[in-house]
Amino acid sequence: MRCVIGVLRVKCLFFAVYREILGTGELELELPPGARLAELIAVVRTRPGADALPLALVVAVNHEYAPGDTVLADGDEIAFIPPVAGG
Amino acid sequence: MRCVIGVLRVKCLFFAVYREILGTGELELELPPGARLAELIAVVRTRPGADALPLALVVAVNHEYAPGDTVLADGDEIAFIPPVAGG
Amino acid sequence: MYCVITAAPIDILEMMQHVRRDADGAVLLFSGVVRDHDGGRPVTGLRYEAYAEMASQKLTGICKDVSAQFEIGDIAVVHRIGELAVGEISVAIAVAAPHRDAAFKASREVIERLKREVPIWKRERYADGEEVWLDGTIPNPPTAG
Amino acid sequence: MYCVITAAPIDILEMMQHVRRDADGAVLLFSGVVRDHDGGRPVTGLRYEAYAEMASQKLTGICKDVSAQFEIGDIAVVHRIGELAVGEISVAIAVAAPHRDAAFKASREVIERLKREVPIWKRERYADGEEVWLDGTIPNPPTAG
Repeated sequence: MRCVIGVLRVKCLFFAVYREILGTGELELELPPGARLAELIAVVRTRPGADALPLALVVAVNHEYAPGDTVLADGDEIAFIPPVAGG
Repeated sequence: MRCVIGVLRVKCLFFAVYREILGTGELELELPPGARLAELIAVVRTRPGADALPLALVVAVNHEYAPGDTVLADGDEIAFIPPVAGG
Repeated sequence: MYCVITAAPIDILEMMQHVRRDADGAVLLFSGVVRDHDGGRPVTGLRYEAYAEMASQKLTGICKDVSAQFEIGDIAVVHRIGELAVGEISVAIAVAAPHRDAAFKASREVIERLKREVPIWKRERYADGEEVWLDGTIPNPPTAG
Repeated sequence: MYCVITAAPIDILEMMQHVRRDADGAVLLFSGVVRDHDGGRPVTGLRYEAYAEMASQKLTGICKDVSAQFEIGDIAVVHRIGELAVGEISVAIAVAAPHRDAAFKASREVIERLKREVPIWKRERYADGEEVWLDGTIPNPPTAG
């Protein structure tokens, strides 16, 4: 029997049109330890307005684009990246 | 019977290595009326040092590259153009 | 090499001087400038937003790749954020190289990858007062779901 | 559009400002710079000489051709003559265009044609004191004999 102690706290960043959709640029969210990126995204999708987010989301974990099965760590910075349009 | 009156006077310009070969940057030369560029070149080739000129010469008449059979006119500016190396 | 995201006007002379070394025979400066139209619609300005830390990191990665790919010397990239008027420079890329071919290829590669990969967004302001976040490019890496 | 042969230092900011119109989204500036080496031999400077009237005429013709060939706005070319030290700009080409692809292609075409067609010559000065007129390119038109 293992005891899971504590929670995983991550910072979520929303840019450009995603910030407008969700009405905020930043959220602190808590997840059970060992949670993967896909679980975090599922949580974000329950937020008010989130049904306007696209079906496919590009997300960066600590400044690197990351797939949904990425295991998150406490303190991670998770950025939701709308299609980019620099230049 | 026709009388040929007057002469054809042209200005020859020599640039870069050609100027050094011929020891001058500019020559006024006289040719019979109706002379062609090739005749002028033949005259230039009689100048001191001219045997160091290449066998094939690129020449511009009044700022346009011109072939040897170009008929010259009084007052033409004839420039002897060494291989170019701008940039 | 430097890659910067900044709200200040871009100093292109400084960039060119920074990248040039005595071994270089070519310096190429690409500037992206705010246009007064987009798809036929009059534009009065743009607002750029960036995920600055990641954007400068990504740009640095791109510049390192490009430096390994082409025979160039130094390279500098600056992307501006905030409100920009028509005619202002939004992005500048300075590349120095011993020979011009590498400079042209490297500059082109940097701007193409910047537009595909770097987390920067722009909101267009039209003459009629409307503002729209421009449709962008989905970065290559697999979507997270 | 302007094409100039000059003994004065090249003002690249002026060139970029001159070519840019509000419809342009890209300004590309190519600078040719005096290198400190050539084929492994240390170089201390260059002397450029031009047949100035013909050179600016040829450059104007090239710019007109390139403007017809690519979707660009304005274009400016300045080539310097006289004594240049390492690091000085010998030639600058500024091209503005609504979109970057045309700007890159036009800039490249101008410098390639300039090097093949325009009556300009350079004399290299080496560290050991020797000076040599550089081997150049025979312009395309048929030789006069």
